[in-house]
Amino acid sequence: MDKEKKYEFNKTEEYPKMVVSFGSTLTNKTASWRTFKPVINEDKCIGCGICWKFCPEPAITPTNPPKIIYDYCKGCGICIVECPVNAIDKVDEKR
Amino acid sequence: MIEIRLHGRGGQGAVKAAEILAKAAFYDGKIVQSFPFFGVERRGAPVQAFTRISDDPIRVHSYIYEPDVLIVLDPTLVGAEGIDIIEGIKDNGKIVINSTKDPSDFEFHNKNGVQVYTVDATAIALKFHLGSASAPIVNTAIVGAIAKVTGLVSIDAVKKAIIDTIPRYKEENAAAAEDTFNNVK
Amino acid sequence: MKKVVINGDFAASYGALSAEVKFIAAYPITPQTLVVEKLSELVSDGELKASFVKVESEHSAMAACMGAEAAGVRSFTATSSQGLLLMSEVLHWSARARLPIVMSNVNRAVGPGWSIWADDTDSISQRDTGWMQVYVENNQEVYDAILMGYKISEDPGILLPTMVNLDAFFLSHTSEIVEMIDTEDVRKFLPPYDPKYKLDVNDPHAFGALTSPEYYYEFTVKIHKAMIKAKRKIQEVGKEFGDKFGRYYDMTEAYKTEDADIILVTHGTIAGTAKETVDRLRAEGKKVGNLKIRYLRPFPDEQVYEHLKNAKKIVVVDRSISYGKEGAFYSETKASLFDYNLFVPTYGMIAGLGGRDVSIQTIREIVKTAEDNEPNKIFFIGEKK
Amino acid sequence: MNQEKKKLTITIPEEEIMQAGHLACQGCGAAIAMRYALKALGKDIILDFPACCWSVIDGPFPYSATQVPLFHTAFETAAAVASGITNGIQAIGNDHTTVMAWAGDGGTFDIGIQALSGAAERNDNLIYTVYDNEAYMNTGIQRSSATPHGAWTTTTPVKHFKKGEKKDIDSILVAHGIPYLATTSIAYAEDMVKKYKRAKEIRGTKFMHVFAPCPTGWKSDPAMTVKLAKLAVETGVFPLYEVVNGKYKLSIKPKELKPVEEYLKLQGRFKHLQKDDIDYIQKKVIEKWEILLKKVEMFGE
Repeated sequence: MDKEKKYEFNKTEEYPKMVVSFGSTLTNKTASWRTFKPVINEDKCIGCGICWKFCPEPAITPTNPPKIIYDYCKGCGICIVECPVNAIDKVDEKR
Repeated sequence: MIEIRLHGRGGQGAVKAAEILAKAAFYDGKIVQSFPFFGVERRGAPVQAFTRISDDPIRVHSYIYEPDVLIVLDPTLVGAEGIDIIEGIKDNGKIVINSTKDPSDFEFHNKNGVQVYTVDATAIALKFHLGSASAPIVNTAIVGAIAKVTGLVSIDAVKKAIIDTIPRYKEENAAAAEDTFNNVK
Repeated sequence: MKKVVINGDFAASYGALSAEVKFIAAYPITPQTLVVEKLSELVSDGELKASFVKVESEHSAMAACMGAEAAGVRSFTATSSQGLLLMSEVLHWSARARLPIVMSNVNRAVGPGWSIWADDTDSISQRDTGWMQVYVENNQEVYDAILMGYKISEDPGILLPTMVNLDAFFLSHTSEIVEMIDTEDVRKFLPPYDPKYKLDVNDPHAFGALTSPEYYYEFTVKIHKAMIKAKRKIQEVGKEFGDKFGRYYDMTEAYKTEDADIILVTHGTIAGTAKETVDRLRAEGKKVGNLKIRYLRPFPDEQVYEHLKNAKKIVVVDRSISYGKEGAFYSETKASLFDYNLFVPTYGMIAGLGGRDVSIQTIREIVKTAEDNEPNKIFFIGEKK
Repeated sequence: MNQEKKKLTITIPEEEIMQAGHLACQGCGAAIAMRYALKALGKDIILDFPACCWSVIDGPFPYSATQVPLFHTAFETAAAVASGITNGIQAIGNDHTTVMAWAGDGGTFDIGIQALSGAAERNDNLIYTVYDNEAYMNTGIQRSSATPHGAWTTTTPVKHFKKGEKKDIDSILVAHGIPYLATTSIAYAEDMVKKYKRAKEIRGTKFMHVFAPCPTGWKSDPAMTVKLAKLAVETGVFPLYEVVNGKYKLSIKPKELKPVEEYLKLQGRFKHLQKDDIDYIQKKVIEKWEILLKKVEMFGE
């Protein structure tokens, strides 16, 4: 299943009978919510997995080093606060 | 269509008597309807129940105001304060009363053709240990009398209806009905 | 086929049994209690293989039915009066979720004062929930309406719940002959419930999510269209039921209306008493007929017009009143006639409120009132004046 | 170079069932809670949500973040709908799928308590989760009976902040005699996952009380969500324990409780409190903590 597929209903006949979901929220890129950007300093990263574990989106990959998926990161900053070795920097968004 | 009204007291089984009567008529091939007076019955309080028996579909859903047959399960209801047992009874109607008295003891006997019949259903209920000595359940006994007096239902159908309806002491209840069938005055 | 003498509440229970419902959630309320008692017995005896959840309120009864039905499980509940009113929120929810639940509602008055007796205020006040509402005349129809209800409700083109309304005591506690259909034959009429979308781990969907103004409108239109479509479905199912089992049903039932000057418009048990009265009045030379309306929703506008168009007087009987206006059946009937540009003298008769008996004598009084009075207003029949 | 590094340390199930793109606020504790719960419970699950933040978070029609079967329902019906689902699927032979009601504190402590009590009394086979953010957050931060003493909400303004204690929902549920109850916190992911896995294996009603900070309603920095949840445990404001068939067991026992002020001062909702107020809260926290220790002692394993 393509989880990023968009579904559109332009006429009453095209609608399902009841309010029923088809796609996933991956269609909804929440990057625009961010006012700053967490950036992982891969040299400092110890691969503890804590940033991945606490991400509410989730927008961090379970890789070593982890990668932030910026399409979805809302910039809450939990990963920055929770990183035990301060390996995640808070960088202003350049718009 | 024959319309029957039953008078009793809460706990005596007037509603069940109406139902047994309806079922018996149904077993005899009739169209039937039975229902209680819709209230909040309490033990001892006067209650009413109704049965309609017909050869054609019964379409009416209302109380019975002009009964062809009246049944009184408790003799103390006759003349009781605020109750007019014979209200609306049709001319030439029949009244079956659970009583040790003679029909002629009742003033409405033989008026406008109304016929009163009596049967000591209480004694028969006690004989078959139906209910307790202080509160005998007379409903099955009296249905036997109705079968005899009115000819609306056969005694075999009555016995079958009792066995299908009464949860316990089925045989004793059926025997009580047969007893009254044979002893109604 | 098996004929039994049972009360209306038992007829509802046996309807659920014959429909082989798999889930029941219910809460007791007079005069519906016999339904829950009988179903408890049927389930505990193993005669009905279903899960019966004895919930702590009517609100939860309907909520639990929604959960089961959303999981694709045929569900049943029964209620009355205050219980139906407590359910009101979830009646809307279940209909908008397109869950074809069937429920029997014993029409009982609402308090205060406390009244356990017949009155339509409970279901009439739930008219706009999206539930189909059928009003039945006798216990056979209680049983049949539940079987037909599932067939109509579960139709993939409809998917709306059905409320089977029966009068308190006049049906719920009245014993009549009911012919029950053999399970094998019911199965041929009513296939198992198999919805396209359900709570299924192999095909996961979220139901009832936040719906923005961009989308909500069309869902509402779809419910309306389904309700309109249900009119034909009700007729088709009523005919199929008749062909299979010998008892035909339609949205309305006309009785001696063709040549009638005065046509009574009735529903529920009053319809039966009215038919009986029609025969007696006709024997006295009065050209009276009766139109029984089975469905309040969807409302049979076309049939109402067809059957009433030649009447000189139309007399609608309601067992409830919309305070400050009139009875609902009266409003609906008039609106149907207006849609066809038919202007006939009409009379709104309020009768039987709170269980007051509607007898042959009452129907006679209704007809007499229409004969003796100017039209286009309501009359309180049986009121102590 | 990266290939030479070992794998990332993974302490909770790796598979993501909940998808990104959902509509939770930045730093939402309830989003983290759902992520862990689904990781623990897997995809053989049916959810129902009453009105709560999650009725928005999951996403508008026609999308869903959770990607498992889900029924949105009316505010007070979470437990009743779950009862219907679980008994319904059992009636058609499905006794493996987990059914979980997922509700906020308003939908649980207040409007939904009747249906919850009904389900618990019947011991219907379901998990009931309350994600507790201590107020009606979805409607805009109004007090609920889960709001703690001292807190500001829009219906308990600063001059008339919430007076009176938070309702002890857990004791109420324990009193129903359910087989399993656990308090959990989003700051203790492994503990939470372990408890959900345990709940999944038990038949009957399982009550999961998840502490889920709400930066929007608590007027706290979204980045501090996990920190606050941790402090709630460390100060004794929200102790973590399990009650298995009536037996209490502490999950985390701090050697010494941190001062409650450390927890309170990070939240705008408490910033109006004077020293007396904080002392009072501290006193109550200690009192309740000691009662809990006594329960563990008296009714422990």
